[in-house]
Amino acid sequence: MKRLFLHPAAVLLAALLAWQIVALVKTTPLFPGPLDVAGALWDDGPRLIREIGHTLRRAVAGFALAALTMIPLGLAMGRIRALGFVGEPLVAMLATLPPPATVPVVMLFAGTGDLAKILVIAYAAAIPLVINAAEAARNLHPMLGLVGRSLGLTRLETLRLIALPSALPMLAVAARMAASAALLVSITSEMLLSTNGIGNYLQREQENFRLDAGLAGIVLISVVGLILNRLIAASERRWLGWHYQSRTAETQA
Amino acid sequence: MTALLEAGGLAKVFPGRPDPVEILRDISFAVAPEEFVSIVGPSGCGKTTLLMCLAGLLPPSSGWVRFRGQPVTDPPRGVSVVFQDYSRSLLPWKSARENVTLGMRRLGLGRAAARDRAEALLAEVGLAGFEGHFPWQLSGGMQQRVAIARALAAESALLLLDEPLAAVDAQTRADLQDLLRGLARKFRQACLLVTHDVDEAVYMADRVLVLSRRPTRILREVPLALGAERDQIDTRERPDYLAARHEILTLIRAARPEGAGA
Amino acid sequence: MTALLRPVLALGLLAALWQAVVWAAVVPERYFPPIATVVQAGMSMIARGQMQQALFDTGSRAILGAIAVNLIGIGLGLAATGAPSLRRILDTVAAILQPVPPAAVVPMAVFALGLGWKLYAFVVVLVTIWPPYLATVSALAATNPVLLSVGRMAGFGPVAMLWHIRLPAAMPEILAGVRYATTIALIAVIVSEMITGRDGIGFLLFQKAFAIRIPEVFALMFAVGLLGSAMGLAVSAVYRGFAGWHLAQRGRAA
Amino acid sequence: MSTLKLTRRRLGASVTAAVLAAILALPAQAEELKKVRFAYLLSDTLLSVFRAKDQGYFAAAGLDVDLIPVQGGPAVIAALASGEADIGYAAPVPPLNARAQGVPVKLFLTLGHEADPDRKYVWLVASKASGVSSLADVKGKKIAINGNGTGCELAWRDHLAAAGLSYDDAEVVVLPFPQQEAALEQGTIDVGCAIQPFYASISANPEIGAKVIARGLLADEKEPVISDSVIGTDAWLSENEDTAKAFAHAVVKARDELLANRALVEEAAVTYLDLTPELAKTLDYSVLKPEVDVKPGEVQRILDALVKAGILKTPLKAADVSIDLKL
Repeated sequence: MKRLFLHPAAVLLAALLAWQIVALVKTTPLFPGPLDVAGALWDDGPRLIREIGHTLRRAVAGFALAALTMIPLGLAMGRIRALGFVGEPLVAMLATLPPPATVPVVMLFAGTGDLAKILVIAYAAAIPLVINAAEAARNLHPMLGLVGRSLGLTRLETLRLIALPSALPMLAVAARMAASAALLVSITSEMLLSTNGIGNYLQREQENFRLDAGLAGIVLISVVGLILNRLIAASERRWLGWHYQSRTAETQA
Repeated sequence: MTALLEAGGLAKVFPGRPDPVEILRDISFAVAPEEFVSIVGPSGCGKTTLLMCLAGLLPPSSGWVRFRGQPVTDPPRGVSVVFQDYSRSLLPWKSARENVTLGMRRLGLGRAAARDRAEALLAEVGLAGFEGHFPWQLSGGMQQRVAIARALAAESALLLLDEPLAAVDAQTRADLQDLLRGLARKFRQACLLVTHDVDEAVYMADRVLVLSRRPTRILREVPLALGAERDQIDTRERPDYLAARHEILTLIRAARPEGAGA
Repeated sequence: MTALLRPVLALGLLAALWQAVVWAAVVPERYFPPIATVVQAGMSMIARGQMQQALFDTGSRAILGAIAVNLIGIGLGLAATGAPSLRRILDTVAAILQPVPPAAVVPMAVFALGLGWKLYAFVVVLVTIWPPYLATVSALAATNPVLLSVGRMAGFGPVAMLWHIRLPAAMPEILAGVRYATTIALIAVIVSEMITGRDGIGFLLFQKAFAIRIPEVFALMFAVGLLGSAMGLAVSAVYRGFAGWHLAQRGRAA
Repeated sequence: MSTLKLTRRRLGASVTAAVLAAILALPAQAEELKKVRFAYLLSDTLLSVFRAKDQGYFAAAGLDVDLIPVQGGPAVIAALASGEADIGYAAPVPPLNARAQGVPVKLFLTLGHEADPDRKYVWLVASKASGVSSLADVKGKKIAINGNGTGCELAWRDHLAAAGLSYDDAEVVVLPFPQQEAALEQGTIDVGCAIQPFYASISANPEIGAKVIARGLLADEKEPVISDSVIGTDAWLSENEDTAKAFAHAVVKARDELLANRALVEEAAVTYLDLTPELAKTLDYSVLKPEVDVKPGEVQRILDALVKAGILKTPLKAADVSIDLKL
């Protein structure tokens, strides 16, 4: 009984019910209830799907750009002392700059089109990737480095064959953070300068005081984020099975 | 003489995919007070699992374990374990002294008394002067000495030793073997030593249990009468030592998974 | 000493990179001014007392917010570890809220919460609470099983186990979450100030942009970087206090 | 011993009295000045409000005006709707839009009117490089607005419609005012929507070679059109009409002083808006109409334009969305 009562779905349902009741009492368009939101979701459905397509396309592009450049850079920072010495505080400093604040600067170089947004997204995704890649490379067990040397691997081969795979679990964590950052910033950048995308939709509906539609957009973002998260978790299980299995094996031993 | 530790019909099956994995099957034996028993078996035969069941750290699938006549469900007072993976069994955020004090929690000593006792024990295992060091500042052999001191700290009647010397060099290993035996005798403790090293099993023990391969059973019990005092050179040359060693090695070779040479 | 040297070095490098971009003349200097002009703008803001005041306002909000939210996040993580049903609920809430950008929620939050400290607190909590919470939950769940066995042999109950074994072992990972959260707490405060602030760096960024004082906007951005670095150093000090063993252990291993 | 006790008791009594006096004094002071929370977005037309506060004109009128800066017109409405502010300042479009969506706010003052030919607050400016020289050339070009549901959107829609084009013929980019100049210079956008002080800055930029293709909120401004608005919630306005009037009088007083003395305007722009003295020189601080109360006819013109532009879906009546204070 208690179990059922505390089930997340039950809690969620209760929250929705409470929300609907408050909305019914308040009777102002500034406090739409779940039914209003569902209505807006239904009305704007096709448009929302189209808009989120733009958002995802740019998020994926920005994420890919960041992953391709920042993982090697981070690993190098972790392995090459001098590079880490200067690189790390630089990254730490850049990390405190909110991605939205970089928009005006990026705009100067890349305009207001897709490229600008993708660059801002890549910047946001880059931070966790480069930090974790450096950390993972530094935490590489000294034994593994020695193994590489004893096998006569070059520095690059050690990086590729030993450092990269052993850094994977930590990179997976970073990828998860970077992916949600990419989605987040993709939407934010659309709110700041865009002609399409779910962020633009949100901005427009909120500025026109259609709060139910705004919330519908947020619900959609939530769902997409959730699906993305599950997809990443599933691929982690698929590709990093060895890591989790060795963990469970330890627990059983 | 009443047994200190008794196991009856002990079995352990892990739920696995696709099929459950049967590790232990019907293991029964007893350890008397102050007795030193070694357990050897082919690699991967579930020695560690057996020890965890005996220590109350892992519930058996069936069968029972009794310590001083009481059923073991949780780690009982009076039993200490020296874990195989010493580098990970020490708390890295605590000094050697604090790690040893951890073993005394059940004794209810005051802070100062616990501290004194921990330092005495560390001196006993040859670590005087290293009390304030952190585990990662010590060599492998020294870390294992800290772990041994921690197990001794509980003043237990029974010490469960899980391949405690597997990862130290030969000289350290010989030293620690003598140290362990000496301390066990000094503190009148019973010991159950799990090892894959037949020489070590015979050299240390009053009795050796030889395990089969998985699902593990006890193949044979080999009693020894090598005397209370052991010597790394003399004991290892005694005919009864060599005979026991030969018998056990033969059994284990036959029990190897490949069955090579059988 | 090196702890201070490194950010300074990084700042120098950043300035050099900046100046290189200026010299490359990709963008008119008017919009991307030389580093000397930015420094000058920053100095003049210091002379007018604007910079210090803004740094103090934003910094105190961010630090206070970061401390509060990290404590709440770790507390929730501990509670969720103790009560699996709470954890399921919190994880669901986290999964729902995490993908939503604060910028999307803030306009609506203003309707519900107004413009005062409640809005600030809401934005900071919304974006900052999950890293320490998730780090705490995952780190506590992943304690090395050997250490757990050691604790059980020492006769630890659940509370003692948490206090003596699981929490210390989890500290490095928790503090990594804290570090991340502290950075984004600063970002959250600045974003809130940009939307509805009457003081602080966020407001000043907005005001300076309106007054077309571009070098001062960039000087403020550099100031944000410095403030963030300072907060990072503070977290590092906390890290050394609570998980210094981990750093030392790693230092030896590396 | 007893003297000590006595002293202590006396001390306690006097402290209690002091605390009580302080507590009693607090509401007394609050009663003296009526608290008015004013949410605004930065604009040069607000110099009068800043000055009225600084010079103590509000206090003299019995008001304690709290100035709350907010980013964007919709945020001003949000501040009012949430009860966080009593009155607010924005372009007329956001409050009217909000009213249409059921948010109970009304216009009750305006600080600026536009009219043909010269008095304008909004400019649509093309860069030379874009090749755009008239509204007709905008088709397929990138045009900027500072936000949805703003004066800029109305201006674009109305001017394009007057030129026989539709809003969708151009590619609309949302870009805050401060970013538009660089975007024009670099060719990121073809035509911007500017207000002061950005318009002055853009006009003075030789790299852009600015070409004004349209001016004013509406294409037809033979009759004066309100270009901004001071708004309040229905609830606040129904109970505080006198306060609203007192506020208006204080603002007018400050504004008259500014209008009479150019040096004062530039000084205020530097002080309150943080403009550089050079930029402050470019400021045009003149008014078309000395009155600040809103007339139904003026509001109706905007309302009709909003419906025509498609921003408002249903027609609204001026009487429902504004109050004429008849100052």
